[in-house]
Amino acid sequence: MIEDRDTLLGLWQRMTRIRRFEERASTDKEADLLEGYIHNYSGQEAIATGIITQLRADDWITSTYRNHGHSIARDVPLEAMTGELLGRTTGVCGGKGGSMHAVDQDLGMIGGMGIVAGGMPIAAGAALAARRRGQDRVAVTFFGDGAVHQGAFHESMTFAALFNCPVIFVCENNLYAETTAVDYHLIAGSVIAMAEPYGVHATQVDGMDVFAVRDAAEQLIARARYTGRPALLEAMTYRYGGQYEGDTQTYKPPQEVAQWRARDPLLTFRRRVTEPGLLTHGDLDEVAERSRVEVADAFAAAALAPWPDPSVLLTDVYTEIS
Amino acid sequence: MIEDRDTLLGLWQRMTRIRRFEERASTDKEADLLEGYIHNYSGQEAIATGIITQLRADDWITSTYRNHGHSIARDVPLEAMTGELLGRTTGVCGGKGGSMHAVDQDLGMIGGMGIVAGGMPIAAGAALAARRRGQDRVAVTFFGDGAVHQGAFHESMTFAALFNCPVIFVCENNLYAETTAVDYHLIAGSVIAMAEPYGVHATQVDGMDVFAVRDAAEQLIARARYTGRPALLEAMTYRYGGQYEGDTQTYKPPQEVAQWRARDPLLTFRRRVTEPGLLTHGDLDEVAERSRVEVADAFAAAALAPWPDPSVLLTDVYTEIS
Amino acid sequence: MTRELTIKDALNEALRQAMEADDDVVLLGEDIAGGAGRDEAYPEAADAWGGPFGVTQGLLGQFGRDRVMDTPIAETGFVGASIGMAIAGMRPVPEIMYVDFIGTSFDQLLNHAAKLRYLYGGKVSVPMTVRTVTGAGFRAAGEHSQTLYSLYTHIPGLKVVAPATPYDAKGLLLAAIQDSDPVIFMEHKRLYMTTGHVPEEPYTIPLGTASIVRAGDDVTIIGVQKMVHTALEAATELEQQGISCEVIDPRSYSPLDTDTILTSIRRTGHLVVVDESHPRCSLATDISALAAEHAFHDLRGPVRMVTGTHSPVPFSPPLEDLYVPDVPRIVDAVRSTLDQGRKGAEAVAHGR
Amino acid sequence: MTRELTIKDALNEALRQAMEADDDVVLLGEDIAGGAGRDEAYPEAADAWGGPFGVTQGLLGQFGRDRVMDTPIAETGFVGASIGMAIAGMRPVPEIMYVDFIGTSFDQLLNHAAKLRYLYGGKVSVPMTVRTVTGAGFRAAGEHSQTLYSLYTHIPGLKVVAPATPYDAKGLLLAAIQDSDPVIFMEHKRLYMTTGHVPEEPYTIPLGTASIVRAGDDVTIIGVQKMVHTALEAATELEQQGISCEVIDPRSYSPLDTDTILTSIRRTGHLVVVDESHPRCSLATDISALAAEHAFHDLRGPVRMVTGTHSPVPFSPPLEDLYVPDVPRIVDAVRSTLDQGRKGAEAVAHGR
Ligand SMILES: Cc1ncc(C[n+]2csc(CCOP(=O)(O)OP(=O)(O)O)c2C)c(N)n1
Ligand SMILES: Cc1ncc(C[n+]2csc(CCOP(=O)(O)OP(=O)(O)O)c2C)c(N)n1
Ligand SMILES: [Mg+2]
Ligand SMILES: [Mg+2]
Repeated sequence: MIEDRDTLLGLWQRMTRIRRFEERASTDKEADLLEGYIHNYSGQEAIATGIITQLRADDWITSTYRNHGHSIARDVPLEAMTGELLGRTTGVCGGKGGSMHAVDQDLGMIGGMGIVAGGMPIAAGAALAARRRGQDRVAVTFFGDGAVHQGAFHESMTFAALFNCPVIFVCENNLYAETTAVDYHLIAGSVIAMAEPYGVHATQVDGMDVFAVRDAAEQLIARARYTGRPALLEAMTYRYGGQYEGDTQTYKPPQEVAQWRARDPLLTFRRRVTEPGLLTHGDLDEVAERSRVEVADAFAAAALAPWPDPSVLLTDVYTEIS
Repeated sequence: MIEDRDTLLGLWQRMTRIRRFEERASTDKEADLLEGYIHNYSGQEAIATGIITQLRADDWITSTYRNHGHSIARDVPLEAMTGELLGRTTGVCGGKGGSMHAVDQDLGMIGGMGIVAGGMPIAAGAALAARRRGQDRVAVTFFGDGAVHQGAFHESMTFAALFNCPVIFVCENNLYAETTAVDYHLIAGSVIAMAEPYGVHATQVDGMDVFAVRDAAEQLIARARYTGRPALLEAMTYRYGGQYEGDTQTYKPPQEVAQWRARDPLLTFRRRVTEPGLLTHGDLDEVAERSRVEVADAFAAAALAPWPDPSVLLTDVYTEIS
Repeated sequence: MTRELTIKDALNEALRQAMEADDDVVLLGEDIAGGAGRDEAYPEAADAWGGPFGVTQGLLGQFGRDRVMDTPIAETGFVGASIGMAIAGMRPVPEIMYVDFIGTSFDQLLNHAAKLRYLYGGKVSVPMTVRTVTGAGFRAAGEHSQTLYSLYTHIPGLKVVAPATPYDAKGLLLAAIQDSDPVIFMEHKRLYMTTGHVPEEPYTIPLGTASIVRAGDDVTIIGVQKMVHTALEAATELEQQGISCEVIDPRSYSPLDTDTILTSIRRTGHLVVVDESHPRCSLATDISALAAEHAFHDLRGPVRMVTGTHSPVPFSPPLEDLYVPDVPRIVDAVRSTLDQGRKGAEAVAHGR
Repeated sequence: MTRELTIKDALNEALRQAMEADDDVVLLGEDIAGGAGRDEAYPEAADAWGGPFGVTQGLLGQFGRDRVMDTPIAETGFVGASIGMAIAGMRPVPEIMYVDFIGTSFDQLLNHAAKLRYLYGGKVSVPMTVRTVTGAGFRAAGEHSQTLYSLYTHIPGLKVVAPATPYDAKGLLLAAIQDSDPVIFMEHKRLYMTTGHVPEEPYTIPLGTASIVRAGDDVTIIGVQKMVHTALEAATELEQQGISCEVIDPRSYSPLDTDTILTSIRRTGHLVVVDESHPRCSLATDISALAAEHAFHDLRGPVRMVTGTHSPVPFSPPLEDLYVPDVPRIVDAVRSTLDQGRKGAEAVAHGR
């Protein structure tokens, strides 16, 4: 984990932005300031940050309804995120997608799929296309532990393995698929065990430790980029919030939350960089505070941003009106 | 393989009926006496026969478009089969299904699914229902090597494993999915390898040897019946014909056909029962000849059977017209 | 004294009564109870959710996990398994959490549930009821707001039902579960909290019977599910303008009660169909075409369709509000068919 | 001198020319070349099939397995991958072997191909062409004979095209592949051997333009794909009875050339739609409803729909022949709208 100061601050900045963003989205949702579903990414920051900061600008990503963390790690401007959550023209999708689809296709983010496992084959295809066109771009597809049961997981792994697609399947195993515990639904015991029949190289990693994630991602991405082969990464993590804001979460043992919070990715990062003196608490607090302000500013800006013009209801259905 | 004489003759009768039936269907198709698709089961007789003769009358089966062997092994009357191939009222489906759907629901055969892997989850559900209703019925779902790539395979294995469905997944690995060779498409190397993540007990068997199939089936069926757990059987076999009648089969190395024909299930059976003197060639020839006559009679009868009345076009869409 | 329930509670009561009456009725779906895997360690987990809208809440406590089955996210698996369960003598009620997700189990319904009886010569029935959630107006964006009624209605062998009131919700759900054929039962997410009278005892409403929710003389308005309510509002406004609207809720889209619909159109001479789904090959076109073929000589003005747009459902609130048909659009449509009816008549009178 | 090709060969030529012109055009599907896994050991294996109807035959030899990709039987996998390839700059042409199998990849088309552009604010296009095979009359029974045009046409974001002649087949397929949006390209299995003039050089036919395949004055008949030919036969027969039919092939169902259709209806005053799909929420109802809304005052008789029945397609030849609309049914429909038109006019004249 020997990283230079800028890199470390960059990681911290993204993680704190995500956390602050999600906290603010959560309180705004509770205060009825946001409409629609909000899927909180808190607790999983190390995964988006660790992986996405290892990608090149021209690599592909598919995300899910739980995409805020991925977008922020990809440096989608916070105002484009808040604009989207509020359905304004300033939103990253011009307000058409909302929170569940708040990703930036201009940054290679193909979608925040509202359909579980929907992005997997698409990512495999994007990865394959790059290769066929002589580019060494890779694709990363993010999904949850619950998504491995979809036929699409199986078909995508098969496709990627057979056609040598440089795609990295990243499972954020946060112990729940909605309210359903992973120990109930994951018969295989782990997601990496499910990669075996496809001959897909698979690794498990501590998803609460951005350095561990980053190292694993570096290896898998390089491997995919140079061999053109798919890989799977299972990052063990925890969803601090509910399935979405408003979920009462009565199915979570309270001690479980506390246990995982003790391994909080932000806390862990702080410890890992301050103990050896790579950064000071002051350095970190300053960035964290900046993130808080940026988030607050972005929410404030969105609230003042214009609503989309009625005419756009019918634009973007097709590229060409033929 | 110590079997009594009647059992042995019963196996032989079914295998010869299937072979004669398929040969006749093939020539009739070539002579343009049959309309629609005909999927030949020749070469795979030992599988249908070995497994289905181990089932109870109240057990469930799902089959595919390649169902003639399964139906004949289940003792669907030959006239009901030929009637169906010719679309007559005497057909097992009254002519509505044709060759691809020629199975008898009254014998627990839920369907001859025209959709690859379509029967798998249905069989799992039927098996589960029996259990939930306090019955010890099991279900068998037949499918090909190509079907394991469908999402439905994965979702059915997961469902069956999680909910303890006494269903036996029977893969007839005949080396081809249409024209696509198994060594190209089956990344896992074998179908049994694909069962592992689901914790489903899996066995491979020589699908050209009815005794081996029967033994394996006996064990797996008993296991499913008494434990309520799913299992998978991969029976290695060979499709003598094309994907369907009319397929020119240029993709098959000729020596491959010869190699497999040397292990023909009927030849193998003959050797295995005559060498130790369990049955004589005379015994076998007599039954084989009877099968030939039965098949010829059944085709002749079907050709004279009445066409369905136009009114039935609109019956059976719904159970109740509400 | 009338007993008022929400649609959500009416559906819950229907499920409970169906399960009490028949041990073979079982529910399957993602998080339809909730908390699976936590029952032992943490009892409050059980029944945590009852599905995202709470429709199935409390049923686990009464019927246990064998009859309220929380499934993995594998719709082909559990919808397909439901077909097998139905054939094997049960009456499964699988839930597709949002109708938007139908693509992940579509083959099982299109080719198996719908066709098993017909293809195999009528020897089997598939008594299953697929519950699913429809509708826009929830700020749930393009993949959680569709209605897609017409995709199922096109398919012979399926029945399609969509209640708009608590009374209908209970009666139709009980009828669907008792029905011997596969029924797609569509619940509009924006109607769950709609209240109305619901008798406590079980009752059924025959599938295929429309409901005349408001009698009138000048125009027939067909409301599709939530649009029944919007149509009723429009009818109230139009009454003030001296226009008398008959509002019909088909309730069941397949089979469709063509008699009730045609009788009304023949009497009023004008038809407006309000359907929040996309316009092409929709229920709106289906009912319009019915009139154009079978009530042609009685129509005195163009048939008007008020529908969602030919676009995905947008998230942005003002855009979504434009997507969903509203009272002004219905009022305009009614006025325009009446106006053009007159114009048409004048044109005829003037020999054009 | 005219050059005659079958539709099958016209399509093959279109694919070849599209692939020659643009390296980014690639084909994916089950056995679309054939013999995968046997190329080395047994060279004749390559190109064994070219799909079950031979449409893609010979392309492997010219373009290799990287561009003619035989896939596992995993439609969600390769249709979904095609979406990704399209976004990443290619023009994939996946094949769903029979349209009956759409259920196994429906989610990828409904929620991703169709919606990615809209939901994400118009920043991306999905230039892919999904080829698939439709149609009854092949004795292929209920799971290999469907048409299902309307399921795709209902979905905003998809384009839907279905040629009925070799000329259209080539021109529309080239246009579809060049189009920036996802196109569902439907090929009728009973039309593959239909011959007609096809120019050798590449050409395109704009999507969304209907073709008036026969001009006439008394009635407009809209034929849906194979039904264009049946409609033409009926028109010939009706001519002998002194009835002049205009026959229109929409060719593209989404977008639909409403202008050409409405202009014809306004002129003839009578509409018959012939669609071999099931009747409910179909293209037949779509086009009927269009007329009932936008050509109402010009209609002089009821709109008649001649469709397949509300049943799966049966195998038994005489039953299947009853399922598929035929000339007598079209002739009856035309005569009945013309007769009833007169009756209606008389009724008006008699003040009824
Ligand atoms: C095909 C499909 N089925 C069901 C849903 C409803 N749904 C949305 S999120 C979710 C749980 C997903 O769990 P997991 O994959 O673990 O991801 P997480 O939310 O934990 O990140 C479900 C069932 C859906 N969106 N798509
Ligand atoms: C979902 C689906 N995709 C494609 C097909 C077309 N198809 C029919 S049989 C077949 C090959 C199946 O091969 P396999 O599973 O090995 O069975 P076999 O025919 O060898 O018995 C294919 C691709 C289909 N029927 N269903
Ligand atoms: Mg999860
Ligand atoms: Mg095979």
